[in-house]
Amino acid sequence: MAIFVDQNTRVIVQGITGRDGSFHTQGMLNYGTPVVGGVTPGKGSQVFADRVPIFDTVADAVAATGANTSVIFVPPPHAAGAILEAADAGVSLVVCITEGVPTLDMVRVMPYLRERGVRLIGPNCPGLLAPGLAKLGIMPASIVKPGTVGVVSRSGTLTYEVVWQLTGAGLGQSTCLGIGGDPVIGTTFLDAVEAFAADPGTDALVLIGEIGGDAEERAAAYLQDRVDMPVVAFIAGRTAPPGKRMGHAGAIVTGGSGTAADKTKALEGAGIPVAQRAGDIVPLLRQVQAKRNR
Amino acid sequence: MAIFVDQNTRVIVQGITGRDGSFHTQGMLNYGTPVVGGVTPGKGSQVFADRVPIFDTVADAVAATGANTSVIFVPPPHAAGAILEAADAGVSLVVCITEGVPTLDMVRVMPYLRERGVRLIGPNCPGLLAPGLAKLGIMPASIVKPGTVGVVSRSGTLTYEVVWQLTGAGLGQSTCLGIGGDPVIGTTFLDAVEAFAADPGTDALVLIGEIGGDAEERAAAYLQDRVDMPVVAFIAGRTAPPGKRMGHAGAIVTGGSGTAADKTKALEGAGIPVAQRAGDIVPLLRQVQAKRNR
Amino acid sequence: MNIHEYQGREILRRHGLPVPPGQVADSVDRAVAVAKELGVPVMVKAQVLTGGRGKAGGVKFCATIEDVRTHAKAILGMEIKGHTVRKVLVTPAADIAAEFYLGMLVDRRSGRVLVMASAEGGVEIEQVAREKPEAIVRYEVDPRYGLLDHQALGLGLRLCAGDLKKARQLGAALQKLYAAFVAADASLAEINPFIFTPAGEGLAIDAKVNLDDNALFRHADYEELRDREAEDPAERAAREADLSFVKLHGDVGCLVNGAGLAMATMDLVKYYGGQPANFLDIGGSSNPEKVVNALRIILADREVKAILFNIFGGITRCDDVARGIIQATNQLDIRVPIVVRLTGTNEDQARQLLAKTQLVPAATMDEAVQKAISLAAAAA
Amino acid sequence: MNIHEYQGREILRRHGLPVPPGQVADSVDRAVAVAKELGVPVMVKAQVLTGGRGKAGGVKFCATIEDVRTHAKAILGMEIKGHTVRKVLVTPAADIAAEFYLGMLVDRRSGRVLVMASAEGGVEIEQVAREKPEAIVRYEVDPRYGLLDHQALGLGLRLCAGDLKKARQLGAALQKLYAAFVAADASLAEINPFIFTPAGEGLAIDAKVNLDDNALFRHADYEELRDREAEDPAERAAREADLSFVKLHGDVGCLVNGAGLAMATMDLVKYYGGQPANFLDIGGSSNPEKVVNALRIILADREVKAILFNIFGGITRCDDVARGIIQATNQLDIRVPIVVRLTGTNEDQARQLLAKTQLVPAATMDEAVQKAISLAAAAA
Repeated sequence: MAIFVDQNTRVIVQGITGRDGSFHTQGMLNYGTPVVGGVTPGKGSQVFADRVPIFDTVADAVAATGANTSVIFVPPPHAAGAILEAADAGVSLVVCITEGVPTLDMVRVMPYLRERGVRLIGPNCPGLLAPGLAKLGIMPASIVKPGTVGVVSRSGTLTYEVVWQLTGAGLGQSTCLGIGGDPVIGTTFLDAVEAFAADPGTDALVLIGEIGGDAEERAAAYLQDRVDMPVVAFIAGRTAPPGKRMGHAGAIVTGGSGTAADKTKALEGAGIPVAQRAGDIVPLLRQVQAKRNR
Repeated sequence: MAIFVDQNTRVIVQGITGRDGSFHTQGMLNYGTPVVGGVTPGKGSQVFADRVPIFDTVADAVAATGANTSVIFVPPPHAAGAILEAADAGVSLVVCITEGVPTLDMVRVMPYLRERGVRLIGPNCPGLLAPGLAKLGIMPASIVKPGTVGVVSRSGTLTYEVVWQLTGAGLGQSTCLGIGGDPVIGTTFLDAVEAFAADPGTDALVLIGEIGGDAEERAAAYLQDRVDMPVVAFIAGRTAPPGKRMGHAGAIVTGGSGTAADKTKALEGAGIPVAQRAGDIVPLLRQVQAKRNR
Repeated sequence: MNIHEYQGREILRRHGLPVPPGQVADSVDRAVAVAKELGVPVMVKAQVLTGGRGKAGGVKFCATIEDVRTHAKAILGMEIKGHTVRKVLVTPAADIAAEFYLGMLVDRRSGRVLVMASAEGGVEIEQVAREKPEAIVRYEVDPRYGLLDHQALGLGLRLCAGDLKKARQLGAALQKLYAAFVAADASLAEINPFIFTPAGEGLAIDAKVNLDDNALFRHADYEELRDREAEDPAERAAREADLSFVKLHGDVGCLVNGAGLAMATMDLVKYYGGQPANFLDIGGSSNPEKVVNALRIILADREVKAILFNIFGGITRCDDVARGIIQATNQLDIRVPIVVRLTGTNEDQARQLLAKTQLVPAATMDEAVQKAISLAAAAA
Repeated sequence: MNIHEYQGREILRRHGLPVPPGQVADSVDRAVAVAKELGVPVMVKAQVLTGGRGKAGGVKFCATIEDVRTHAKAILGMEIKGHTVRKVLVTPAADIAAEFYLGMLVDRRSGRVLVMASAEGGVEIEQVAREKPEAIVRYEVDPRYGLLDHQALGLGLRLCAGDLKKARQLGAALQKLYAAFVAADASLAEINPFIFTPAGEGLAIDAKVNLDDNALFRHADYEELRDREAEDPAERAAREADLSFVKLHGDVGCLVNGAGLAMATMDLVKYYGGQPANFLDIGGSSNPEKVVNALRIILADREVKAILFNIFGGITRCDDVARGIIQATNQLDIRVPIVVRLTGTNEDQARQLLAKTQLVPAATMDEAVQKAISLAAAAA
């Protein structure tokens, strides 16, 4: 099984006719994801890839297709508006891939989602891939393999690196989730950890954090108190200088907080081993698993 | 018993040191209302009438006194802010007496109250008087008498007129409620009717409506479907010309809707007799009561 | 507060709506000058604070400057539903390819601003509502978020059957209209019609904006929008004296505390076969000054043959109120009988005070109204 | 994007905050002229995009024009934490009766704007947070309603122990700061200190405003606030080429796709005993033009002794990426060895392509990093 998606997932793509939107919709379809519609205002009544109907509005798409999930590839100036539109139309899961959404747009979006009970993943994230079930976003399908390890990460290609190593070592994944690197995001590390903890299909966790904020620390506290499964972590940015934004808008060490050292300490304090190198994650996970099986 | 107030009601007055605030706070105290505090910024630590402590903020007042109800006598430019402050401080009932609050201020206030589950009565209303229990607002205590008739009204002195006639005829009241004459108000006719219907201490209802809106029509529909007690009504403004605001911001007949004739028709259609004159209310109520007792 | 079309246009223009140029003129010469500046064809439109201008001949298409002279002359000074036309708006005549109605008001039921829009533009929305209600799209705006982009575009798409270019313009117009509505503290704002030219340009051709009287305190600049000349002199005097007043056409002047009671009093006058001369709420405390102002306004109406005070004292002491009324009547030249009904604390003392005057006391509303009607009839 | 104090002051002033007068000067003569216009005493304040100006001697009180000359001369050209002072702000010295810290930032945890304020003004808020955390009042603003009057006043009352007059000024300042924060799309806004003069006048003495890079597209006017001179030339070139770049001080240049992987790569360089020369994320698609720009920026750093490409291809085909890298390296004069690690679709073909070049292939991150470090060491 997986988190956030299941057999009933029905997906629409907002911005389906854009460069990224069309490319990755094809990728999602290739993976067998149930993409039932797309949205581009003014292109209603066109059809994508000979099988996916396009609508002018999300409301129209939801009404016609019964979609409950939206994946957003809309440029930054309109990304927040696209999220609001999806939430307003009644989908329950929104995955926003768009990078570069203004932070205050997200501040405005959050209560709107909360009022409607809508889960958002992202923005500025690779999305979610539940091997064998569905791909929502841009993660390469070639690197995953069905299994029982949950992966949650704030980054993109670093996630791929780790997932690729897991798959290479024969450790399949229940769900690979990239929550995004921005300061204000819909689904936090903690939310993801809670969902994995409740997922019967997940029996181990890999956390890929990075500098900035305290999401990893909060997840660590929760894991220590409430979760009983093997967990290993990795934190990117140990060598980042303070006050500089390291690519991700959220990856910035401010006023001495949010450092990799803080996060490592919190995680290790919660009994979660932290890999020094990405390459150590797999052996570390095997170690923890072996210890528990003794 | 009564609606909206009970033995646990603890009242603060916002604007307690103003001309109207101080006058009517004295009236509430005289009636035995549990006024436990007042609020006027900058006058914190003063005492009103030798026994009511004054605070700078509602939050302070609530923290110190455990108040759960606020009555507001604050000038129009700050009335909406006072309502927000009361709601933010955690009271569950706010009575706003202030007349002349901009309508769009109330539009902004309403969701804030709804999010917090706070009931507002008013603005632009005389408040509530539960004979023998509590007086929240400006209704004259001399005209009421404990009993079992519920009175709900959109106006002020017209309510007094009717209550005075009821009392003169020996018909005591469970609660007399003035919901206010503005277009956007916290507690509607329908809300009041629902509360009276659920109140074991109320066994008859007098509705005093006026032109404008469709509050009376909606209450009528509810009463017909769900309420089984004697009800009589009166509608003011049968002779009002269309398009003119008759004092109350809400009393205006627009585009042929909101007329007294419409309302009378709806009420009579729901089996509720409508008095032609205020003076007919008491005999009409007696008639309805007598019919049911046969 | 109702304002003229040309003033409403200015508010909309300030909020970015595509309002065509144009100027207001209070003389034929000025209208001609404006038309020359704009170039014909133009529309000449009566500026009056009432509807139905078109039917009354107050809106005319002018192909030539001669037309402008002819129509401006006919319209200026025209009476429309009791309002004299003192100004006309001269504005370019636009080629119309499609007309829409865009409107907003505060919806009492939801407590929100309600957007109403229709592709049946150019006719009164009430008529559309009666004859083709399905042609009106409605949307209640959440005040916490305003009219969001997708909501505005969605409304636009519904209005013009998916034509994206027009839909975007309509959506943007609705968002600007909402911004104007909120910023201006409007109670009603309508653009009827919002048109598209054959070239696809959207234009707000007409503007009707009513402002919330309760919010005028934070729009000091709006006082100058008030057209004092277009107001009834009595209503203006009442407003300036802070009294709620509406002029009617009967012979019984009414002076009541409280709007609901004032309406009920008018209704009762009618019930007993009389004709109320006005609605007047003197408000909470009946201090002598207010009473003087109120009496002066009512007495200025030569139709009034009797005056009726209906005061439910409530918390105010009736003897104080009686003293105020007596003091006020002493200051004025009272040419008609006055019936006074006072109820509340100390009403007996009040009656004793009145007994020493020309004022006619009454114990109940019904008695007071009946006495006032017969006194008015006797005086007629 | 960080902006100078004098620029932040302008943003705050536009939103109604009580910012004292003052002008920026890039020469001693100009500073003296401004001081003469304002009248002494004045403060002369270094304008640099870093903190700790005061400790570094970059902020001076000048009682006389002579003082202005002396201090401006000393401050202009001064180095503060690697930033050269090119401008000073000259502003009247205010009498201070009380100092406050007023600040706002986006709080990740709540997803809201967090107000932080303290009566311990004039010192760094981080220091207050460490030494006297109870002296900081915090408030998370609900974006749907903004900072409401009672919330602002309540914060003001807490900051100044119930002094209503000061509380109102502090509350109003917080509301205006919030409005400025939202309108400017700030990520941080601080007034430290906000002071009261002995006469009770509130003044925003200092201003620190950081802007959200992601929101610059809707603030075209902010581009002119950017101080190109104060930027590191390499960082500026990277920004203009749309690359995420941070200059460090090692000898291994890093060229990575994805921010997380780029950080992990830097960390790995350090782990194996090397020193990364930079953080650089070339983003999703590694088209030749971006690679050329990235290589040019890295090669401009004479400390760089080896370059490391770490590309996780994902959906992009690795042979395409390899071709891009080869094409890019052909366009430039490459003076250092380049290690390339490519993983993903068609990575074997990619390795075959690289084999025909001078580029050093590697199969894993670890291998690539180790190779780059030893090549850099060999070149040193």
